[in-house]
Amino acid sequence: MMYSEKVMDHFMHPRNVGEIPDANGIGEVGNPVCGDIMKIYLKVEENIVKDVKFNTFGCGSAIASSSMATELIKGRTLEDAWTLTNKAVAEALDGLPPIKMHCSVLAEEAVHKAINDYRVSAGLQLWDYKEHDDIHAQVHGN
Amino acid sequence: MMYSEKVMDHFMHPRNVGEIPDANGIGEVGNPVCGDIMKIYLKVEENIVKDVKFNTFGCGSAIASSSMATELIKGRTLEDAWTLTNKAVAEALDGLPPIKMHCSVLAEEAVHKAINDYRVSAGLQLWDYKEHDDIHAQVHGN
Amino acid sequence: MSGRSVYLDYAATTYVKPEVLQEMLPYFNVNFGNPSSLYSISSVTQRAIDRSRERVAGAINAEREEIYFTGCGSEADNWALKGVAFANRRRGNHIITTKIEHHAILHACEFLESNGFEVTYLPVDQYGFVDPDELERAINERTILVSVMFANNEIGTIEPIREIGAICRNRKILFHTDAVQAVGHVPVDVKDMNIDLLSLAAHKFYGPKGVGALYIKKGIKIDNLIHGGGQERGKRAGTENVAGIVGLGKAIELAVSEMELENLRLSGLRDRLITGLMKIPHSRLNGPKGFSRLPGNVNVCLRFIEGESIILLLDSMGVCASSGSACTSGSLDPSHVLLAIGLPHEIVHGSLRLTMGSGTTDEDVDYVLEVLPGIVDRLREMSPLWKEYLREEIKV
Amino acid sequence: MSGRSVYLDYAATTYVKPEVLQEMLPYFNVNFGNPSSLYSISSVTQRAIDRSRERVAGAINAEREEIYFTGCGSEADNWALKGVAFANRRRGNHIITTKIEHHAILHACEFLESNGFEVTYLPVDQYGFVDPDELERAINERTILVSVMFANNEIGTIEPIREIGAICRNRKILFHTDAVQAVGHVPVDVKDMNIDLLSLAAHKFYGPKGVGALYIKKGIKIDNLIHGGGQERGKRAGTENVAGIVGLGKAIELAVSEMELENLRLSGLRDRLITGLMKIPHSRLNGPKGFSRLPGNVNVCLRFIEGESIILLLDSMGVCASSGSACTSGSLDPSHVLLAIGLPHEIVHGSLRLTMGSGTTDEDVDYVLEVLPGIVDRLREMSPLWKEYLREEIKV
Ligand SMILES: Cc1ncc(COP(=O)(O)O)c(C=O)c1O
Ligand SMILES: Cc1ncc(COP(=O)(O)O)c(C=O)c1O
Repeated sequence: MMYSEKVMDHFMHPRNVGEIPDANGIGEVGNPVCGDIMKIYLKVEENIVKDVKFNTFGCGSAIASSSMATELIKGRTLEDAWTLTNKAVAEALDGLPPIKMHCSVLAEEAVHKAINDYRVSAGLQLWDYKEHDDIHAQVHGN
Repeated sequence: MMYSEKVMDHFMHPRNVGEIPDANGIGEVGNPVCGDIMKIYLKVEENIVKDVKFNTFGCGSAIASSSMATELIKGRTLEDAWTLTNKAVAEALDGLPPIKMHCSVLAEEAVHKAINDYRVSAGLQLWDYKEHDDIHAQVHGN
Repeated sequence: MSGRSVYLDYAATTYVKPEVLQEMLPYFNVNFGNPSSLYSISSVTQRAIDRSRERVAGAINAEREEIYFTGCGSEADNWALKGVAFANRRRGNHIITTKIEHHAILHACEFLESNGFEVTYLPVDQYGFVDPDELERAINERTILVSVMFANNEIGTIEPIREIGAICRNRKILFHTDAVQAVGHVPVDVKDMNIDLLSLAAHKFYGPKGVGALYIKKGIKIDNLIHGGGQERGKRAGTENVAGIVGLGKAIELAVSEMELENLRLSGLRDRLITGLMKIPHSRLNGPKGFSRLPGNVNVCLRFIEGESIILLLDSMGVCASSGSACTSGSLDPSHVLLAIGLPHEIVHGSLRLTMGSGTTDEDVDYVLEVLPGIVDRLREMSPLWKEYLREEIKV
Repeated sequence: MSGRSVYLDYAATTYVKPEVLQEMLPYFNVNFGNPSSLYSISSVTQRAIDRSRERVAGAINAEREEIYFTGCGSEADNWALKGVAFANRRRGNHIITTKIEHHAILHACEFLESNGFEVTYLPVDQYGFVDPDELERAINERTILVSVMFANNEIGTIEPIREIGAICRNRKILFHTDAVQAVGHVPVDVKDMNIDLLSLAAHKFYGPKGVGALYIKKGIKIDNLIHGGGQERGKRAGTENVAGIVGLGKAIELAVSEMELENLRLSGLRDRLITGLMKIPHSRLNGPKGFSRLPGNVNVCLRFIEGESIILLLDSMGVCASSGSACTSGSLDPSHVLLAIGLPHEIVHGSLRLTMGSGTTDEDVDYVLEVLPGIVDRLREMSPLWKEYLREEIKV
């Protein structure tokens, strides 16, 4: 397996690692059995992602995907951040090996979960998102 | 496949090649379909193999076996010559590859046939010999 | 033993060309990392394998992902036949091949026959050609696979592969060709020729022994022959023979780039050798003349004498030749190929194959033509059949 | 990337030792004759193969005629299992193996299961040992074959092969062992251990990739896996990989001659490395300690972090390591071996295999012990599981 230089850069020097003590949106996806957990912390102010941090247990591409996803939504409006797709994450990383595409899916899902977590706590309506069950099943054999 | 030096010597420099115009015993075995024919010519005088020659169509070990068989019976009494076995031929050649053992059998049979051919023409009784059907079948698949 | 050494058995195997060995060497002890490993030094071996895959794909007009490396040509043949047969047995159990295939195909077919498959062995004409019409007539509703060799290893006949491919495509039947003798020697184009699976082996075109490849067109259902780790995208397990694969890639690229000129040169030598050999009384050429014959292949029968003794005497004069395919030369069975083109056993036994290649020169041809007649005479002098012929007991 | 380069993945593959390559070289372009040919230059290659067969036989106390060369360890494994199963299916259809075999065995067994065979996968204890009594209880009247690996490639457990062999001999059941990780590293004696079939691969003991061997005790019924020409006494077709076979022979001889001293040296390094690694908090050793562990094998789990990221960071420091077997490192499945010894998934994901060999030094061990704790800390700092643990949300 070979990672792109971008993946390696975000793995070796991950951006936005950490927790936000006063986060107002948190999204956690994955589980230790599958070998990947991503936890995304948002600090949303005036509909803008003011700050974002992550903690990830997982392989190189899981860490790089988390790092890239946080970069892609930082400073954006919630509406903008919501449009983040796993494809966008993978493309921004100059591609992921097919067997690792699920890492970008986890990143998308973690971001979506964190945004909805914020919306709940802010008394806003949840946004709908489609889970990528297909990729999960394919990769983890369910 | 590897031949012994003895085999190669008798193949490269076969002894007693040719025909005997006034042979009084001739034995031919094998057939062109199987790829080996041996024809042995005897000149028997006073119960002694005075002269012996052969013609052979066949592989290296067929030619070497013919050559060695003629050497082994030349100058011997008929009774002695009759005791020639394929084993003796093969051993005198320092061995033959298993797949080529049938060549020594052909040589034994050709000698026996030639001796009996002489005995018939001399009005003597035929000697019994057991044909090596097993080896023939094994090698030529019948 | 004379001082000369004339190797005329290129169809049995070739030496490894220096450029090829040169490219292989670093993969033994410098870039030795297991290509499946995660660390960066392994990416060198991964890339080397990818590059080789590209070179092979380029040589036969396939896609890179359609090339799978194997341990030899025979493995590729066995995999193609058994893999396709077992994976498609719900669709049917009938396979069509020919009587003149290499034993890797024929014995794999026998194995399949003993496991519930039916195999039709097509006859060939006097030159070794398969008749595409006859092949089409042999197809029935249970036919799942046709396997016809690209070029015959004994008599050099190049089969009408494009026509056969078109028939198979039309009838929606998978088409495999054993191109072990063809690749690197004559143009092969899997797309143009409608080939679904193709076997090749490096040691027939100046690559190393112990490495081959199977081309499998995308989307074809095939079982594994060697199960295990995820190498070759899960289709062929076993730590990759990296140096061998690199050698295969370099050799195939080299062979294709030199093919046009080399073919011209070799077919000139071949035709001169044939003309010379035909001057030996009671000799006959086996296989076709001209463009339908492999450029380096000569195969003749020399009546009244036997092939092995010819080869041993040629060897004593420094000439390496063969009496059929190398892998059966230890056996006593007469060539199934020569029998299939209609020759009687006694003539088949007197066959001689001389195959030329990169190192063959005009002088080599002259030398063979100089020494062979004497060898033939010498053996005929010993042959009871020749004596019968002279006494007119045998007609020819 | 640091300037240092520390290769600790000898169980994945080794480099080819200079003496070995030296002996191989002439067989690429000088002694390149097809061993099956009749002419005299081929006797050089025939003899080279015979010599190699003797060396292999000598290394495992077999007879020369019991050694058959293959294209890799996986081929040997597949051949042993499928060949014995198909050839003996009239006697029964039950096979016993273990849960911790290499995928070459496990996937071959799955193929056999889909073809009418029944397979019992024996569990192992917390150290990876098979229980001979449990094996004996698994035998039934349809059992035809037992296959238990000699030494595990991930956790280094050396199985009680002699006991298992004795049971199989007693019960008249064929016994195969995948000794790919054992041969050349620990003493193997097929007679003393009652082994009927044994697989090995050259690239695990400083020989080339792409060549292995199967030992088949005389008289055992086995079908061919690769049908075709008469090579390997008709049991394995394909033009012989002469250079590879020569390399295997030289390498095995060398490995056996150096084994005793090298084992002492390596187990010393191993135990020091293990002791050092156990100082990292929440680390655990997988597999046994002492004589029942391969001398060069270390395998640990580092909790709260994931194996691939450990390997990538080690790589960035010049250390080549693995997270399990090389051939599955491209896959996402957690190690079936670590699951079989009873570890939960989340711990299995944090496994690290360091395997040492000929080039490994004391300094290499020091270096790993110096850099690894920092890597573990760095990844734990990022890990939500570690944070939960610190907040005492996870118990250990
Ligand atoms: C125990 C075991 N069996 C079989 C194999 C397969 O060997 P190869 O990759 O040479 O086919 C390996 C190594 O990868 C192994 O460690
Ligand atoms: C036509 C053909 N098919 C298959 C093979 C088998 O190739 P290998 O000996 O490399 O397995 C050969 C050569 O021996 C061949 O000439």
